[in-house]
Amino acid sequence: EPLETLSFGIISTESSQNLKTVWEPFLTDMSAQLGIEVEPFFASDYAGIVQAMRFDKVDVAWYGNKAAMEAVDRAGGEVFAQTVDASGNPGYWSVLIAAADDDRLNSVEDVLAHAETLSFGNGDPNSTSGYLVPSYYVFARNGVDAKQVFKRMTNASHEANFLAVANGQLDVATNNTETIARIRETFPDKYDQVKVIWRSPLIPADPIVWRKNLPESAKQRIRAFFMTYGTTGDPHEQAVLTDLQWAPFRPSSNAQLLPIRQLTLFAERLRLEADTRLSAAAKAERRRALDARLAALEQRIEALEAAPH
Amino acid sequence: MIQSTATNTPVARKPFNWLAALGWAVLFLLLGWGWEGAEIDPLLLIREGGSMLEFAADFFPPDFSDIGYYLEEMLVTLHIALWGTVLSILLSIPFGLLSAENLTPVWVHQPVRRLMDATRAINEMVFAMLFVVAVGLGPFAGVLALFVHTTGVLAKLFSEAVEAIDPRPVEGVRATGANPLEEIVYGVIPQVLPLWISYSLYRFESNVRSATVVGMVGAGGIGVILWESIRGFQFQQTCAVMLVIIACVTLTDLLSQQLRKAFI
Amino acid sequence: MIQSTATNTPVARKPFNWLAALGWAVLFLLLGWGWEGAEIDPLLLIREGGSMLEFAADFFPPDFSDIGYYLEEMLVTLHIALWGTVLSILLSIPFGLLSAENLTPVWVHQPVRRLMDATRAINEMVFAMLFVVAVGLGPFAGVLALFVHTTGVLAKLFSEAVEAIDPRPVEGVRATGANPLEEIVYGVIPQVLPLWISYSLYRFESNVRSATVVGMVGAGGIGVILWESIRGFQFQQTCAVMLVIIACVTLTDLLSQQLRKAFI
Amino acid sequence: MSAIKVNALQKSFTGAPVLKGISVEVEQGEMLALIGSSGSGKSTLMRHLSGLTLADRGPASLVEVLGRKVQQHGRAASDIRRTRARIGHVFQQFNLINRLSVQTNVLIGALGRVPVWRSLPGWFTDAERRLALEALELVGLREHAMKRASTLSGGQQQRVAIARALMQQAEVILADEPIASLDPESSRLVMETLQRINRERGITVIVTLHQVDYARQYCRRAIALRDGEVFFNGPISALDDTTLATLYGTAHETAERPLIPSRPRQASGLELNPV
Amino acid sequence: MSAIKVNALQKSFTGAPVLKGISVEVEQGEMLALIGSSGSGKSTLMRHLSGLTLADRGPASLVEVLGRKVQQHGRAASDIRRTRARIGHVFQQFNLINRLSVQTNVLIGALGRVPVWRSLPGWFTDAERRLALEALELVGLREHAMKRASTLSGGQQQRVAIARALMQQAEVILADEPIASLDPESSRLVMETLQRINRERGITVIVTLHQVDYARQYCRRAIALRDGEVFFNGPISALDDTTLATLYGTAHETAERPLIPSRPRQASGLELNPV
Ligand SMILES: Nc1ncnc2c1ncn2[C@@H]1O[C@H](COP(=O)(O)OP(=O)(O)OP(=O)(O)O)[C@@H](O)[C@H]1O
Ligand SMILES: Nc1ncnc2c1ncn2[C@@H]1O[C@H](COP(=O)(O)OP(=O)(O)OP(=O)(O)O)[C@@H](O)[C@H]1O
Ligand SMILES: [Mg+2]
Ligand SMILES: [Mg+2]
Repeated sequence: EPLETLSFGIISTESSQNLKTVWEPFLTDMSAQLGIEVEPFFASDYAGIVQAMRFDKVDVAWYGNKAAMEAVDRAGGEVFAQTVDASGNPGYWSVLIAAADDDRLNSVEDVLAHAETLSFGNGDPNSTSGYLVPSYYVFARNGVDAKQVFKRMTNASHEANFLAVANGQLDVATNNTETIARIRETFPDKYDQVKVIWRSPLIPADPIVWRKNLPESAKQRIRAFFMTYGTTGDPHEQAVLTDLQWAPFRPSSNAQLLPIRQLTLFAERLRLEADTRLSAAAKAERRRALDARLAALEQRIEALEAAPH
Repeated sequence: MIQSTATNTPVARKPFNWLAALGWAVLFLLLGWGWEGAEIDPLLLIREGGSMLEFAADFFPPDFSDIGYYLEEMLVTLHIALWGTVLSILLSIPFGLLSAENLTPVWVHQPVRRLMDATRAINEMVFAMLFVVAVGLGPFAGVLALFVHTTGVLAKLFSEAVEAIDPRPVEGVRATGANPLEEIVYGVIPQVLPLWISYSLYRFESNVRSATVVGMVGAGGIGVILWESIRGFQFQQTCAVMLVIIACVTLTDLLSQQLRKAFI
Repeated sequence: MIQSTATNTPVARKPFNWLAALGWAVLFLLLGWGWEGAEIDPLLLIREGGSMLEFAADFFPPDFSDIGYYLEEMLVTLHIALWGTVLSILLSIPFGLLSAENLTPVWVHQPVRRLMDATRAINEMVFAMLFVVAVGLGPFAGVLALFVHTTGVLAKLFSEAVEAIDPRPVEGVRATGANPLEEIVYGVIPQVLPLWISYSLYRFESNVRSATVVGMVGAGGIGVILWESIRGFQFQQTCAVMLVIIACVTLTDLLSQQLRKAFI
Repeated sequence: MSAIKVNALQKSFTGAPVLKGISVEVEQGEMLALIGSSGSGKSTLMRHLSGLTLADRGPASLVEVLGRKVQQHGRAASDIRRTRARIGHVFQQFNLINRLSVQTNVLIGALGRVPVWRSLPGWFTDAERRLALEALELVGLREHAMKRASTLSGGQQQRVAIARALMQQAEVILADEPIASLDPESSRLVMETLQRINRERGITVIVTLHQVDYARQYCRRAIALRDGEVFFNGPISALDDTTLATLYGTAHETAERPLIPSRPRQASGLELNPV
Repeated sequence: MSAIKVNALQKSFTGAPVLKGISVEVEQGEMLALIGSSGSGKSTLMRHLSGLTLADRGPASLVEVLGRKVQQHGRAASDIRRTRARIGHVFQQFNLINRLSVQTNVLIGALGRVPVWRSLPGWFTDAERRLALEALELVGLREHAMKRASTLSGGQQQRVAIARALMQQAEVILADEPIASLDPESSRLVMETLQRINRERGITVIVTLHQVDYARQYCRRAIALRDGEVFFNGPISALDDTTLATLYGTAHETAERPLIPSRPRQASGLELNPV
């Protein structure tokens, strides 16, 4: 049956805020072009939106990568588009920061060398850029356990971590380029007290997800809207996107999530190794299962990369 | 006008209360242990007070440019908080009375208290999701989630006010052959009403502030704006939003004082 | 035994209270308005009850495999909540007494009440950040943030209990020439102690549950685990954590009942 | 038929016996004085009669009022409420609801016969309100009807408590020191009201009194408690001065310490010294 | 020197005048009876003497006790606490702290002279505790010292209130119906105790009484209030039956409705009917 209203879920992701005022013109245009009412829900967390999607209470949602993965796995979601940064970046980066005047620390190697004297601010365990990415690239790849090598490790939000480094309460902390850009605008003086000492590989920009069981006709119209919005040269549409700090959208698919899946599996494998309660046999068993899934992922990624875009 | 000349009158003192002493000892042990566990170091506060001030200065002057939007969202919050609180008051009255030890037998008040404990202990986010699944995202799910949690809190507070009443007026009513409901309406409620009013308005006020649940389910409201503005380091806006909330809390507090005065 | 034979005795009734009627009218108008604003639709709950059950089923059976870890984190939480609550009780006693209308003149209790309003209204996250700047990330910042917010709440509840006391015992103490402090210790405190105990333990309990502040500043604890397990969709673990919290809340509630009984 | 029958009533509070096996009977239509020194157990006995306090468990323990069980073996009867509606209880400490108006406090006396759907929202009929005002008039408080109970003087509160019992139109009235806080004229009027409803309506009245003169004037029989036991039970005329001296004087020697120590004052260490 | 001086004292509650310009003086060492019908303003006058209630603003309004101002023009004196410590007030409703023990309630009488650092944590000396027990012994409650005040009988609570005033070692005692709930023997002992401290120590005592016999027996002078005004002020011997009849009887006609309506009962609509 045709949709009467379209529920659009918008959450605060790591890389942006969900300011209602900024979103409103975009939603108005969407409603006008789709010809159905668009009902937006601004939520501070993804857990509720994912559950709502599972029970068909949300039709389309804008997620962060981690949340999109959950939506795809648990709530019958599917990635169909991706935001593009206004500057053209296809995503953002996870970083390590240290105090600007700390001459000891200029690279990951410096950090690991002085680790036992440093206090490290890790991110929220659910954060892609604050936790997942650095866990893999900085620690797992170098064969160290962040919990053990540092004098002290805490988990906190990006904001708290940034402030703590700027004020000298932490020596090193994780963060991401989006948060830092926001701080640069609002607190240039705080920004100057911090330097970036490491940058991760690219983290894909936020995906847009719909529920797979939407009527095909609706899907087509929604896709058409997203793919054309801001590309027709209409100055109003461009202005709206600029306010959202975006360039026109790009098509995407669940494949966008593969690197994130890979990182998640690595993290799981790390946890498994650290688990002292499991017997050696059970551990080996699970390790094999994880490795198999990792290998399968690897293959898919390679296949995708080999294929022409 | 009486004065002792002999010292042989034995002096009565309360016998040493071992249970109380044990309780205090445990409390102090826990506090000592927690001093380590919570890494308490009051000196830090003094030494680093300067940076606190510096940070606090970022909040001024407040940025009222979006005040219309804030007030609009305040209204949404009021709608949600009002319904959440009113529904929970309606339910807390029977549950509160049922869990008062001096009104009901142990096989009634114990299970009811445990039920209320559970509604308080279960995370509001879980309730929020539960209701989202049924009624979809939006303010109604927020109302329901606030309602369940607030019922747990109010029923507890209501019942403990009932347990502290003077039993004599209730006996006065009972002696006329009144039934238990009449005992409550005429003997109990007049005594607890001022406190019940103050609890209800306190919970209304904290429901206005509660951003977590309401934000979770996409119901919007002032609490969510506050949350977002802090995340975005828009501290001058944060300050403006907080001032709006402070005004609302103050109004509620003044209302509470006036209402209670009519009953004390 | 007295019975009226004449009907000419005029019947006294309370004069119609316009102010109260107005108050009720405003409340009902707001509720009606909020019905729209909050998009309330009780039928949805019944119609869609099935999905609620389906979702709730995900929580069972609880997964206790990490119970040791939960208990460990519970201990951290206890340390933080205990210190946060104890500090705030120490401050709430003077502030609560100072903001009681029946103990202090208007130029004392009004400013103090407003100060307490502000500490309640300002988001805990702001306090958490403020303290992070001074004392760094970690449990101590959590303790301080909980402490400030809890003080605002407890001072309000404490003072409203004081305002509801029976004034006669206090006059009894005053008439002996006691100074105001002695009036409070001998006339006021014995009357409000049961309620104060119940408020303090209620706030302790809600500080145990509060994940936001504590999670913000990286202090960990059971509330944060709960939050994380919900966000990780590990609902069977969520259920186990909630059972641990329910046990803790129940213990606190039982303790509260016992302590108050000793004073009622 | 006896209006009140008490058998083998025992009560202790935290181990200390207060009533030590009381058995008494009161005939319908009697006006009985209950006397005894302070702390002898009068109020406690009264509270057992309306079942507000339950006796210790005892095989023979029984309280019956108007032929209905109030409590037996220390357990309340199941229809105790209907019996209570027929017993008017004037409490020694008045037990008014301070925050309600005087009139509402009196109307509470009617709760036993007002249907719940009217009593809970406070919908009393004009007839009931008129009755309440007339009860208040009878105790001289008609004009205070709309005041809060807590603002009344001690004697006024006591009279509100009496008006509440009158409002109840009970068949048995238990009045616990109803004239303690009243001036002589008010006392006389209250006692005369009790006497009139006793004589004209045949209502059974038990009244606790400290002023033996009033007992002599208004009652024919007296029961005296001493130290939790029935010390005297008979016509008031048999209460001579020696009996009274033993009742009040000796009671203090056994139940409580003497108000004036029997030892010489100097030796006891008690002395009235300049301040 | 006069121990108590009251001038032009006026007090109204929510518009209704309760005290209408009272001026009285009491000599040091007097034992004065304050009488009057229920609701005539006795307790209110007593409360003004210890400054617990403030009079209406009035240019001449003044209360002085022991030569110190308690209140003037309806404003409390700044050193009122020191004066209060020298005035013992026995309240009509006892005003005990129910949840504290009897002994602590009595010890509260000493607060006026115990330094704060000892009183706040409850560190009373053995001498003070002994004094409290002796005050309790004097009122016959020594053995109840460790009970909670709320578990005592009415008369026992009243005696605790008296013990608290004794503990205070005050120079003026205001006793508001101190024997209302007491049996004759206890009453006699309390009145004798008051008389003895009055005679032997020269303590000024004002006692509110409803039983005029006791006033005649223990006091030399009486002040009678009627309807908020001083109706009689003179030697107790001048209080003849006619005066008393006017005091109590007529007061009801003016201040309150008659307890028995002056109209014939039938016509008034009040009738005692079968229940
Ligand atoms: N706080 C108050 N508010 C309003 N009216 C009051 C208040 N206190 C006393 N009154 C009124 O003042 C009058 C005098 O009261 P008061 O207590 O002085 O009487 P009293 O002479 O002590 O009577 P009793 O012998 O019954 O104790 C009464 O009519 C009472 O209702
Ligand atoms: N709830 C209670 N807990 C403990 N002791 C109690 C309780 N109620 C009464 N008592 C004790 O029982 C005894 C009798 O009390 P009761 O009130 O019956 O005396 P009474 O004869 O009415 O005295 P009064 O003339 O002073 O009113 C007293 O010693 C009192 O302390
Ligand atoms: Mg008694
Ligand atoms: Mg009086």
